[in-house]
Amino acid sequence: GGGGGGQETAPSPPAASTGGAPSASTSASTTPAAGAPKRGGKLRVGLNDGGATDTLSPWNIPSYNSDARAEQVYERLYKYDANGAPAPRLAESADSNADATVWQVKIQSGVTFHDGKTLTADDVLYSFRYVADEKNKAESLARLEPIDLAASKKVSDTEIEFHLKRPIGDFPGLLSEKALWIVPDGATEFTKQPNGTGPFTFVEWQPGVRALYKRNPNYWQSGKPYVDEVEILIITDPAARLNALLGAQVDEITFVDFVQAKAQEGNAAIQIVNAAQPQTNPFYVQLDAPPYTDNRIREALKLAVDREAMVQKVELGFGTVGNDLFGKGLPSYNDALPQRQYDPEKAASLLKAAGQHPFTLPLPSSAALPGMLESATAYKEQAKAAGITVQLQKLDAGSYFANDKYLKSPTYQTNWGQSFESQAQDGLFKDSPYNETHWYSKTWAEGFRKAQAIPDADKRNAAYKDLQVPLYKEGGYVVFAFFNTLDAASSKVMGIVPYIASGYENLGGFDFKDHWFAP
Amino acid sequence: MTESVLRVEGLRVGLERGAAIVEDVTLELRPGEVLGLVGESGSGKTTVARALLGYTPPGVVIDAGSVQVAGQEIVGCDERELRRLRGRLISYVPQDPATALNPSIRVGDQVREMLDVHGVEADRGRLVAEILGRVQLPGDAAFRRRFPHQLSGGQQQRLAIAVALACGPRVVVLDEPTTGLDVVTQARILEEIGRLRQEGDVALVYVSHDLAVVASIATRIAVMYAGRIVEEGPAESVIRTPRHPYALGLISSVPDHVAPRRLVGIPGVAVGVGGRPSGCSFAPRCAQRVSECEEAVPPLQRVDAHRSVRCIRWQETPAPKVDLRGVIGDTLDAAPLLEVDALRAEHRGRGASVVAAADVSFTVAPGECVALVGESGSGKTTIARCLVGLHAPAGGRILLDGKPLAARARSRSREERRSVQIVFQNPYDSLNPVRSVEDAVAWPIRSLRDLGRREAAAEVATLLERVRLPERMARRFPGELSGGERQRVAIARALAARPRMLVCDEVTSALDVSVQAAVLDLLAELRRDLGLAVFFITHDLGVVASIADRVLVLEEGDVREEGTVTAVLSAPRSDYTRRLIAAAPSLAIEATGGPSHTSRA
Amino acid sequence: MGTLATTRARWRRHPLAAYAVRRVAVGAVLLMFVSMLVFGATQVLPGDAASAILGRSATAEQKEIYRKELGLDRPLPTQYWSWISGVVQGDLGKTLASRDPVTSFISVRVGKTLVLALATLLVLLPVALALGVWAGIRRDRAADHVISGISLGFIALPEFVTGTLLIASIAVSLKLLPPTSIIESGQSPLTSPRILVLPVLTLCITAAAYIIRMIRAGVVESMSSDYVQMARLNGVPEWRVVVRHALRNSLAPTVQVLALTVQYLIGGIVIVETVFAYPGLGQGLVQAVIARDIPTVQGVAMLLAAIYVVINILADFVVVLLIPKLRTSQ
Amino acid sequence: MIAVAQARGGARRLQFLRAWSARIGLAVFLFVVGVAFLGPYFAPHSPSAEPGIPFSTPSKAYPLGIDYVGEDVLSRVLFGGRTVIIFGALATLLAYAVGGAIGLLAGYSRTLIDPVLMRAMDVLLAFPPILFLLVVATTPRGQGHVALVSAIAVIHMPSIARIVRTAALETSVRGYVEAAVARGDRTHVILRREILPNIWGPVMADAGPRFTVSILLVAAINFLGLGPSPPTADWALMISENRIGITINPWAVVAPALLIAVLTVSLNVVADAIAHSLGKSLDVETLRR
Ligand SMILES: Nc1ncnc2c1ncn2[C@@H]1O[C@H](COP(=O)(O)OP(=O)(O)OP(=O)(O)O)[C@@H](O)[C@H]1O
Ligand SMILES: Nc1ncnc2c1ncn2[C@@H]1O[C@H](COP(=O)(O)OP(=O)(O)OP(=O)(O)O)[C@@H](O)[C@H]1O
Ligand SMILES: [Mg+2]
Ligand SMILES: [Mg+2]
Repeated sequence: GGGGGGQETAPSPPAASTGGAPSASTSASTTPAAGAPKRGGKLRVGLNDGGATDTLSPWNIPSYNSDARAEQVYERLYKYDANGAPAPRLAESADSNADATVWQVKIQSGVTFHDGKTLTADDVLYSFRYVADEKNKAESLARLEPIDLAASKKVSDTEIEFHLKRPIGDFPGLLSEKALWIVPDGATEFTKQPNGTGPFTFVEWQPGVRALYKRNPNYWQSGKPYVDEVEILIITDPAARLNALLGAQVDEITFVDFVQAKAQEGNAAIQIVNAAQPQTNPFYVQLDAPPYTDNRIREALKLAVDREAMVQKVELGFGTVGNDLFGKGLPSYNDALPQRQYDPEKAASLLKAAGQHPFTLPLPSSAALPGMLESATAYKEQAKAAGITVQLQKLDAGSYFANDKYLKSPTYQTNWGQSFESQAQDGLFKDSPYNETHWYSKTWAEGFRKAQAIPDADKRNAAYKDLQVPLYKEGGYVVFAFFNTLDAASSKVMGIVPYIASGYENLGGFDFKDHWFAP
Repeated sequence: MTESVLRVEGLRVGLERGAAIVEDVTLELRPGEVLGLVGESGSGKTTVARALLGYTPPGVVIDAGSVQVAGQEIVGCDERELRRLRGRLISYVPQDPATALNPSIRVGDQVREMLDVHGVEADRGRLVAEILGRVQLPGDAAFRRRFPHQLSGGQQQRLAIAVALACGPRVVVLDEPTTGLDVVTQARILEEIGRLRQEGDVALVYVSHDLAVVASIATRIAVMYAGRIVEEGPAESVIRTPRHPYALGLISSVPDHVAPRRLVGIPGVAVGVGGRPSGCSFAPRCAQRVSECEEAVPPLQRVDAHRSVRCIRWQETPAPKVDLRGVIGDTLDAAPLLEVDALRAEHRGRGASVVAAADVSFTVAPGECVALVGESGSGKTTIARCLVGLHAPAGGRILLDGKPLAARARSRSREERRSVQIVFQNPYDSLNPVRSVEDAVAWPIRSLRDLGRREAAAEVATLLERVRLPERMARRFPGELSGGERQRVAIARALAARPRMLVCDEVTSALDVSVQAAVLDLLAELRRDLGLAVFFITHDLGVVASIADRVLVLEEGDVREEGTVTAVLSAPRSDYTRRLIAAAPSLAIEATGGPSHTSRA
Repeated sequence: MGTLATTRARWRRHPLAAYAVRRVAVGAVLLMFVSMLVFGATQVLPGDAASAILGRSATAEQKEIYRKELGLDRPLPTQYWSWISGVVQGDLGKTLASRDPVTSFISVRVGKTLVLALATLLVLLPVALALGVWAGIRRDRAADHVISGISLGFIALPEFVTGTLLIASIAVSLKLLPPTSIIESGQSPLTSPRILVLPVLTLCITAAAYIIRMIRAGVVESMSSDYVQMARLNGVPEWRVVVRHALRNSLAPTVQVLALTVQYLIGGIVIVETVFAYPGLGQGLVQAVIARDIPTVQGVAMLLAAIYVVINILADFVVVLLIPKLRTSQ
Repeated sequence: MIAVAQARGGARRLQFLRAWSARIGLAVFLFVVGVAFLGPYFAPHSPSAEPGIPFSTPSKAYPLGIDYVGEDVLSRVLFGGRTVIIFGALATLLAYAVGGAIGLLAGYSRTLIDPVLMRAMDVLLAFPPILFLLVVATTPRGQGHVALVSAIAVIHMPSIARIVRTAALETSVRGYVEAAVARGDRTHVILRREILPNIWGPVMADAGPRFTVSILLVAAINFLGLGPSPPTADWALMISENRIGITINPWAVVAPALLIAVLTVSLNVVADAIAHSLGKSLDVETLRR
């Protein structure tokens, strides 16, 4: 195994325009420690989204509730652990050859599907081929592109040999990919009676309303799950969601606003699940658009933001300062670089040196995501001291990431929530879909490809960290702060581990199998 | 002599705080008598009529006097007591049965409700049929199951009378029961009321502004002016020898087809509630006023055994003067100004179309007044609208000076549009409420005659003088004018175009008789002074007699009869004309020498 | 031909039936145009449905396949025709993602919305009618001023403010009632009626204000009519004047008010269901709009518009039945 | 002379002020409008500056406390009335302009245009208002200000068109209009001189309730999260934005809600009085939306 999110589709700008709420990640905080887990009870979870676009099929998970539902029934070979490292799930281990082009994956034995069938290597290969088949419209199709599935083969009932088209060091990371579920060989019908190896079995579902799951008595992790039933209830309105928890109508909810969390701090009846995911709403400038071609100006913009104030006032302390790099807290993050501080004088002198003092920064922003407009507004005030006038352009929230300005405007406020390497693939290559800053360095790209191929996690991460140095020095992003993802639960619920990996995983990666009720 | 069944003394009805609406009303009535209560609009007739039942509208109270019906005091009774008395002892027939009959209660139940409410124990089904029979309505089940809107106007009024009679009241108050009806229907209702009088066990109070109607049925007449009774006495003698100048004025204003005469209006307008002078209310309009009149309200004094008058100079009141209209020109030889030839007009509705004029031909000579009479719905208005280009004829021609006119006003030349002007029936919608009098009258001058603002303003002053409106009226808005004043403004507006012919569509039918007299007088004067031809539409033969040279009688879109007024009125040839004439009420004051005078000391 | 002629003749013999048929026909044509509008409005989409569903990572080929499958590659009139012919047969199409029938999306929700609407009407109508009539009868007296004044104030309060205030006070602070109206599996609004109380109250507060004002206007009008005056002049007792004369004739306007109330509820329910997380049609519609699920939005919009039109037709018809003049002249 | 005439006209227009309730209503209405338009000059803080701790309760520096992003509620309240009034008024005015034109055309033309236009209005009338806004919100630019204002205008349009049409029909058979037609006045002259001034009253009689509905619709669509993003402070938006903190600092919701309520109630009182003085009471059709 290794660390860092492989080729994850993290819901940054795309998710922003469809999902509408911040995505999550983790780091431990307030889970109450308790004795041995108890069995029994019905766990009711209030989910923040869901509706007409949801489906029972696990191959597309456009919403948080789709993921929460799929996680109960299906499992992957690997899944990120609470700290963002891929951890084996249905797999036992994965080992590669020297150049990371062939991977041997061993799977757990004795795992059964809900219909009683035993999990074998055939099921794994079938599942991967199913995703790779275009006509099945699985959303993770593109992620399987590096795997040569025709050449990959079953070695034994519990062993598969994956052949890759190019070296990939973090193959477990790739296997942790969201919708790479393992389904029984030959399964084609996914919308009637979901059949996986997961901890809960499907009972009923009403799109946009609720879904009910029963404990899988044959689950392979002994003793789990603890609760008898899980019911997922859709409560889109944030106020209603918290009210439902306060009124004990549900036991857990996703997404609590910072202010709601602040207000409930003294409330012993509930716990806030505070996950320090690397979510951020940075500003960007395009490196090839004058005057931003001048790094002194970029540096000045980075120095003109009061990062601490952003964390305290915009995020109410539910976050951490940024250092103009992505993926803070994850294994590949370079935290050895000096932390940039608020230094308006230095910013001003840099601008003067560049002949651009006073400076005017047009900055499109929007209330598309929480905290966005607030931070842009705060920046406007903070930057004044450096002689920077921020011309805030408030754009329509609904189309903020879909309008023609995004990716065209030389400056913009954006959103990311991924590890360094994941963000790099989505945004730092010539052919990346969201190369917002126009970072087009060939040598850097080659260096990245090389690092990607290192099978050893520590070595690979060391290489990634090196790659962050030029970005820190010259990059087009002002990543001033990261904000946490807050969920909440009744204090009676035990076993929720705040989850740092990015994606749709709230409430401890939706692993309800680990949750239990204190007596 | 029988006991009086209705006795009213010193009745005063006023606004809750302040002005009196009616004051010092004293009346007495015996069974079999019919009291006609007359007066112009706003004089307080309805207020008195309802006060007789102890009823006042919200904000209005009976604050003095007494009303006794069959010995039972009404004033001061509580609501429960009043409810018991109303309908049983004294009942009320409203002016407009179309709105006063509950639209969702069947005919039979309208009557039956009275029996229920007043606990009349009887075979109610039979009794209902009987009561309907008394007013000549069919009492069969099918008819009883009808709803009010399925009855004609006359039937509705009969039904209202039946309801009033249901519980055998001693007094029935009828508030303008025939005002909205055409003459023929009116004649039938009056006949009905006459029969009730004959039966003799009920006393009737008949409220009306139409003296001719009242004269035909009342045994006594009370004339009201500005909230007070100004003269009261036996019908005959009040009409023949009015003692109050206002009563005299009223009588002189009534047009009469039997004896066509020149009408004399009462100058000035009535004062409203609250604006009454301290002395005699009529003084400002009175020809025989002396300074004393303005000092105190004159008392109602007995002038003989049966009559009282509220005038200190009643002896001075002259006898009604009857100026017979001079001989009316039979034929005017001039070339016709307007010629209507085989006019056909239709109203196209959904599917079916109504023929409003079938084949109408007539001519109007310059300076001539041609009247068009006919009952409601006979097509009079439609013809008028065709003349001025508001309605496109379905056939025939209209010629002005021998040249055919286009169907639509818009397609006519400006000269043609200018030549023929129209004045409408309803004074309340013929003026734009947001335009001042000056503006309304000046506009045609500017738009049809291309005069400038200033010239137009100067001419407005002359025109207002012409229609005898004071100059200060120019800046008033229609809402601040009385009906008669509005109609004059409408005439001034028509005159502003310098027309050669005026089309008048029932211009006086919404006005009080005294005001009507003044307007007709004005029209006569305009004809004389300006040589204006007038096409005058009316359903009132009396009006025809007093203004027109020639008359056309219209029935269902066809001209039944045409001729000079004298010829048609004295020797009608068609049945229809005869029926109309028979039904038209008349004061029947002898044409020669006036009515006989009793005393004139 | 023969049958047509005889049917026509029969209509003529039953004028009310003819009226009903005519009114329904007009309604059907109206709905046809409504459907075009709904279809047209929802066609102008940002991007297109395929990429909306498949997400950004989908390949061009995937999108093409999906577009074909959804029939989005066909010309608009063809798409409209296949949609509307489905609608006429009760097939509202399939939701974009799950490809479930829109009808089933509607059917799991519509019952709950109906329960909410009926419960609201059940509470609302008697109270609002009584208050409206009372204010109308006691026109310009203290009772009228109090009722009219308070109802005017409530008209200006949006449902979500009322709802939020009620939740904050009654549910969260006093803990008397559940703060949201979520329904667990195995439950229904009828088995746990407590969850209905606050939504019903919220809807009632706003709607009552409207109804009271309209009923009052109707009663004031008939109380000042000539026939009411006449009834009083005929010695009819006051209660009978009110009931038999005034109210009898304000029944018809009342029916129209009822129709308007139902129409109001359609809008109010969308908000209230969202505030209380009540899993009804309104909440579903909002979800569908947010997800840009066109077939669902189209389906629900058509259903609601149809209800709107049907209620109008029914109300018109009842009005015709209640007003003798209209009834007999049809 | 002209001045006198105008004074008379003015007096006629101000007749409604005879009722004391109308006087109070007008005073309150003017006060709220004053707050909305002059408020920004009195605001102690910038509506978007110096974030404090969100949902702090009232204090000396922040008399109404702090809102959900940490801005001063009082300042936002003082700034937030303009947009409510302007958008509400714009939507309402647009509705009157377009609906009025359609109604006038239909009512006065007496040709096939009439039924065609009125049936088109019926189609729009078949949409419950919220539904219409939701459908509009699914379209590309459906969540901007322009879309919202026009959608609300379209919602009002059919009933305004109906009222105007009825009034125009009623007026066009009046004697003074007929007289003008017989005089051969041009259509635009007739509309301007004779018809428009007379239907103005009955048509504007329900402007108050309409304005209320416009504001409430803006608030509702914002609440559903489908409205335009906040330009600056806005009362309707403040209510929905701060809803989550209602138990912490209720003023952030109550103050704007109260102002909207006071604004609309006073406007309705005035509108009622005007309608009353025009002899028209608010009827079912008026309150329809
Ligand atoms: N409720 C009221 N408040 C104020 N003034 C009133 C009220 N009722 C009647 N009046 C006034 O009292 C006067 C008499 O009214 P009333 O209806 O009795 O007259 P009328 O002689 O019957 O007139 P008409 O011939 O027009 O029916 C009128 O000037 C009228 O304006
Ligand atoms: N706009 C219209 N549409 C359809 N039918 C009409 C219309 N106007 C009048 N009619 C019908 O045409 C006929 C003639 O009407 P018109 O108004 O010319 O009669 P009129 O003699 O002026 O009656 P009145 O004395 O009541 O004024 C009547 O039967 C009437 O019902
Ligand atoms: Mg009267
Ligand atoms: Mg006529």
